[in-house]
Amino acid sequence: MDLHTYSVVAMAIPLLGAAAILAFGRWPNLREGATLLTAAALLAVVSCGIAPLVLVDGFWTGAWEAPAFELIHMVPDLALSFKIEPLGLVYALVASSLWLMNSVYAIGYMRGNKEEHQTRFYLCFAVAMFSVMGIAFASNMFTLFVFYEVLTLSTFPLVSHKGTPHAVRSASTYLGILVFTSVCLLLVGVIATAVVTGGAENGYAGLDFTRGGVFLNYLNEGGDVAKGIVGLLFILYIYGIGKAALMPSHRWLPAAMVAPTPVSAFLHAVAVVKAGVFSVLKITVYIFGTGTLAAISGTDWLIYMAGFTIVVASFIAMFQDNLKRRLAYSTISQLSYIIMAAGLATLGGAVAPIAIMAGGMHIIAHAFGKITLFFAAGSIYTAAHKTDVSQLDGIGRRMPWTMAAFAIASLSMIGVPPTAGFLSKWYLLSGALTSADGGGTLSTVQWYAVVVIFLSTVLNAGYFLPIVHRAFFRPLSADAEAHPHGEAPKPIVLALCCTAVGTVALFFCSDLAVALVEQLQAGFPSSLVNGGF
Amino acid sequence: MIDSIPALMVVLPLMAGVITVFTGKGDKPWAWATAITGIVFAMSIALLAEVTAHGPVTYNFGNWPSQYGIAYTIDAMNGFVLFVVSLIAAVTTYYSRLSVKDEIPNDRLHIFYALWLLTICGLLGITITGDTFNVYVLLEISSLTLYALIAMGYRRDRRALTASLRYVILGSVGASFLLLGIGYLMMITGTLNMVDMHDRLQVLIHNDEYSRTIMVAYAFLLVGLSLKLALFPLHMWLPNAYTYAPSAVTGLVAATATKVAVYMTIRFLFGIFGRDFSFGAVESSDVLLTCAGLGVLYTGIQAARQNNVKSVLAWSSLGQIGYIVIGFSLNNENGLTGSVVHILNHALIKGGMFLALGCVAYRLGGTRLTHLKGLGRKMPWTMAAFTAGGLGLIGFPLTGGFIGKWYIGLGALDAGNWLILVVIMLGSLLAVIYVFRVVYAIYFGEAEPDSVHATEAPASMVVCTWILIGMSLVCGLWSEWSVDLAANAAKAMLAGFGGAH
Amino acid sequence: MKNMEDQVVLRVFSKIMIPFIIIFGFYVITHGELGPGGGFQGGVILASAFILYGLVFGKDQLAEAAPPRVVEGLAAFGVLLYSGVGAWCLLAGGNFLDYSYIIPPAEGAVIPHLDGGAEIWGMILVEYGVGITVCTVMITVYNMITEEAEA
Amino acid sequence: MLNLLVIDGVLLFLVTITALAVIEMRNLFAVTMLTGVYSLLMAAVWTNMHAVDVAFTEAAVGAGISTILILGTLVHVGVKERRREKSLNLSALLIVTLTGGALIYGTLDMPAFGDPEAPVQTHRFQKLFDQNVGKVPVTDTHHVEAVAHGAEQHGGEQHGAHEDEFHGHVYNTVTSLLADYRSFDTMFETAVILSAGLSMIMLLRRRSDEEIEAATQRTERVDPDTIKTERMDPKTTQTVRVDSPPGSDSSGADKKLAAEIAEAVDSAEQIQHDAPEETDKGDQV
Repeated sequence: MDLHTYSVVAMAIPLLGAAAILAFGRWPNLREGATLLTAAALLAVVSCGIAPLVLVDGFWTGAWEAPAFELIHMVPDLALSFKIEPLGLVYALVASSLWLMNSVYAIGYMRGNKEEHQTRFYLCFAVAMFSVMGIAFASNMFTLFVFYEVLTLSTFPLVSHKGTPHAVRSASTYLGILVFTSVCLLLVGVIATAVVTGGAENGYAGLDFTRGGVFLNYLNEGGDVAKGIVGLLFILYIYGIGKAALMPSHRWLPAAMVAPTPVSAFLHAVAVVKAGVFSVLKITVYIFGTGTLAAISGTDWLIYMAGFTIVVASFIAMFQDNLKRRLAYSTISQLSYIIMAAGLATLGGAVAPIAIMAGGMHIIAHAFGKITLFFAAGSIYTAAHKTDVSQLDGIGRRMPWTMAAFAIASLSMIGVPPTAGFLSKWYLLSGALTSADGGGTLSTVQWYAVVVIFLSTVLNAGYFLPIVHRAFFRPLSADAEAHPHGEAPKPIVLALCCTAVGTVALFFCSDLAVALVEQLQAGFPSSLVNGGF
Repeated sequence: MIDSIPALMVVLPLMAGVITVFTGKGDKPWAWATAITGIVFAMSIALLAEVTAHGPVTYNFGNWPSQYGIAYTIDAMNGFVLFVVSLIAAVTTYYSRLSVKDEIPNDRLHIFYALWLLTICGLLGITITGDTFNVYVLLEISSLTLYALIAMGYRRDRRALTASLRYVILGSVGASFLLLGIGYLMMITGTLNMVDMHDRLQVLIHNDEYSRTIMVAYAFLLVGLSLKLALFPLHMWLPNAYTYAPSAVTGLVAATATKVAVYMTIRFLFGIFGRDFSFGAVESSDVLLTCAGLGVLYTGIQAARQNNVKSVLAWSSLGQIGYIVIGFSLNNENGLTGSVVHILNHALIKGGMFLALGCVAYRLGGTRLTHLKGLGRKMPWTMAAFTAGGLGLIGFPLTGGFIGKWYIGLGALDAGNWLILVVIMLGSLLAVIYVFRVVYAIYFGEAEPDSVHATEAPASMVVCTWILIGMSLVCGLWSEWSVDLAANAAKAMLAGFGGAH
Repeated sequence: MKNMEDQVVLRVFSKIMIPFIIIFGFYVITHGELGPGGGFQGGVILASAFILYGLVFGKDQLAEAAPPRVVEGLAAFGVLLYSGVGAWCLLAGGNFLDYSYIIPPAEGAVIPHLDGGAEIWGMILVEYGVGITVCTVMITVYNMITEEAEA
Repeated sequence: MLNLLVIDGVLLFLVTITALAVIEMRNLFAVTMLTGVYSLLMAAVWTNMHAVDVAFTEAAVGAGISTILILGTLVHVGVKERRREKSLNLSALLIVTLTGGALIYGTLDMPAFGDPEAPVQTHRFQKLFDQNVGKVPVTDTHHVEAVAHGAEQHGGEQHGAHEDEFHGHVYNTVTSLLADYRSFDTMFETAVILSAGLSMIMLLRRRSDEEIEAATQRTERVDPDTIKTERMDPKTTQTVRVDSPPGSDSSGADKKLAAEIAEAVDSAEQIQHDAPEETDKGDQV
């Protein structure tokens, strides 16, 4: 099968799954079977079908140059079309493998907690996965925008699942911030991009993701854009992608904590926030092009803002007693690593490929770590009905598997070897320590990044290790003694163990991940900086 | 007979409307009206095809040369609007059988359908004609009949009388302003024919003759048309008129009446005065953009505050009119294309949504937010149509509503007006709020005790609703054809009088 | 209004006047193309005769002289007559309302009846259409207004 | 000429006085009579301007039939106009003055009354008055090129030279304009009259017995909520008054036959109830 046609197959699978879930709504076992089967099929297609095709040597001169799969062409610049490239595949791989885990976990969690509206729940999951595949394989900005919005809408019922006034209010905050940023900033940016880069009608790339960046190609072809406009558009994009949770548009993430834990895991690890940072990377690379951004040299603010978010969110996390809220702020902080990577990439030169690799790696590493942490939090809630850090004294003895996985994931978050988190931090650090012009000098902003990375490592340790300490080294509280409980249901434990193992395994067998990000690096055009301005 | 289509487009509904008075009781008036609107729709397609293929078509009544008698001139612009109007007319007429029987006293159904066909005749006539005074006469027909149709009210709701009366007063003011404007123009150009008037006006403007008279005529026409198309702040007549009218009437009016007024405005600004005058000599662009921009925001907020869903949609119509006005006020090709294509898409979306509400009213006897609670399970098809339409109102990508906004947005940036682009987006955001409020009630609300036993609306009503909504989705996905038609129309209008030169 | 029927002078005078008003109405309609007037004015004058009758002799008498259903039917018929003339011209091969075709043209003529004779016929017919509609609508409006008062 | 001007001046003065009196009077019967007087004066003005047909219409319709119809309405409405709370609405006055001012401003550039050089006289209409317009040969009519071509060569002239010249002649130019050149418009004017009549029938006719029966059956499905008086936001919809005191149309009463009939009557009263206020607002626009 043709490479780009695979993208449609990858999207069709969750959609068919959704139909099956709807059809089997009355028979829970069949329904859950459909979910698992769909997730497994999706993973199989993405990892066995698509990945090998992307990893071939001549990808950038062969498959990438082939025309995208155009599903629907509406008008010039507006088309639903799909194209598979390494960055998208990173995201698709992470999402599809974690969806399988998450489905296993969700079955245990939803049955364990006897939640209502389960058909709607699984249905929305499948639809959200459909949009995730759309985001991953979108070949132009419009397609990405469409599926970005579909993801927002399809996750709303998941966030407001409990249906209580509080849940609905929080879900409205979630929806409100995401829709506001995407419509008022992102869409404006998209329209403006189509206008200032000439548009498809005039033979330019328009909104199509282009190797080297739409703007760079437009400038190279003799186009003319004011530097200020490019800078403004970059701001519109970065803040328009509210899912990246860069401060101050991060408020939706803590608000979404009312959702059931599988949903939180989905938001934080599998799909939603990853869609945000993935989009940031993608527009940096394929819309603006790191060369363009380096040339306008007005993007240092992004690194400063990302660093600020990392540190401040970590501080806030430290003082959260609610476990899920602590994890939420941790996510905000960790996401900004990826945004910082994108920011470093805008410095151009030799930094850019390494920084983008770091960003890609951190998407993977954070996903596996964070999903484990949320699984553990949900496991504790299901087995012990505890939500606060202060209640966790000695719980490690009753739930050894859960808390062991939690500990491993925490180490990954901090960046301690042998976990995946170490790898991504290593790349990031080396990106920050690479000189952009090859002369060996580092700019101020790079030193700032280095300091932030070290400081945040300390802070990460500061808010994760006490939990592990509590769980294993403190005696059970009197209250807990009175309410005996054991491990969580088996599907939950199975899922969280798998992801914890995955976190470690990624460190030792990182071939696939490294190969992917190296393929991405190979895709950078040789001439990065072009004086088009 | 093919050559006579321009005349038959208008004459057929007129004669058929008059004959309806004699058709008697029961379903006969409805069947008759449905047949006629179906034929008219078929003719509009033939006409549009002819105009697209071979350029503008003229028809001279009484065989007098167009400068002396009355001529119809159909070009890419009004061919397109004719298509929209007759499409909506055909679908709503077919839809109306049960709904009208339910809401209108059954001893006067024949009168109702006579007025209904006369309304359609008026709307088509305004669109097709190439004669300025003919515009006024047909405007009278469509308005007068609409006043009566609206005043019948949903099950003779007495608030409809007040609403209709306000419409009568403001509509008459608008019409008389139009008449004054046309009169002044006639006085100095000596002609009523649009093409001729355009030619003469260009000469007069160029020579700076009668400039004060032209200016006053322009002002009166613009204000009159703004009243008719319900541009903020001259919109007061619209919300209640739409809310309390019978369901089918709301569907017809909301989708066509203001659209036709928009067409007239475009025709007068671009076709008769010419863009050099309308947006050069008098800088109406700023005024229109300000009114429309404020209108988009204000009406969005109002829509979010209404408890009757019909009212929500009525206020939202005002906002959508705002987008259309923004589009052509930008005075460039993208903006105008966006306006024209949004005429079609909004007509489809809003028509479909009002028809969906008609289904609700038929089953539940009301369209307040409380009626719609939990209807997602009881009336899945109707509510799915409503939701799809709602996404269109928001301008969600892949729906028809997005295409228009996209082009208007491109137009705004072509004109270098970032502010108006932000206003459009804020308007969409308000649309998210008011649509979401309703959709949330539909799918997540608990059904009221009264509506527990509600079932899906009759098939004929649901099918009609879905024809419109489905077409809006098709126009969102495979939009090239509609955008091409709109772009042709826009090019013709920008070139002065619809390509007659 | 009731006591108006008791006014003998009024009744007698109206009875004399009404035929004259009606004749004058027809005169105005018919002679529109010669002097001032036409369907609108003539129709109104005709209607005023009926309304005067209604005012003086009461609503029931009027309903007997001019049954409301017939009046309403005639109102529609007037417009139908007008547009029918147009449609007739269309069917005869000309454009809508091209009176030259109102009398079918001779074989082979490019433009028939250039002497204007057919034109006059067309005008008279449409003027009668206008007159009928205006007259009957006025009566209907009067009927509707008084109907409510007695309900 | 001077005599005409004097007569015009006197008539204008009288017309103004009558109009002001119509506005100021509170007795609607007197107002009706005054509108009749107004129409009569206007008919005189038209006559003075040689627009005999218009004068005729004004006399027949304005002074004649509409006076009777307004009187008929007065039977329902009563002859007393309610006192307004605010005697002078400044914004309305401002808008009306501006509108009037604009209209007068527009006339400053207009050709003088009866100016033989005015475009109306010179452009196309001379041929119309002479009734010397050739018809378009049928075969040419359907494509705009033919007509546009004609427009460039000043209309019908090339047709005038055509051997198929049209010789129709009607003595009254106004009638030939209305019933021939622009008879298509006149057809619609007639249709306007008809729609007015049909509207009256639809809105005001009493319901037949079977209809009342059907309506009673139907009301059983009516949700009380729809009939509840809905108060609109006062800021945005200032002119909406609550149509009836709360509770007067409760759901229970609505189901009764009598209420159904009363509703029809009420609807007529409703117009009368709201009319003066609504007209006020209309003036403001």
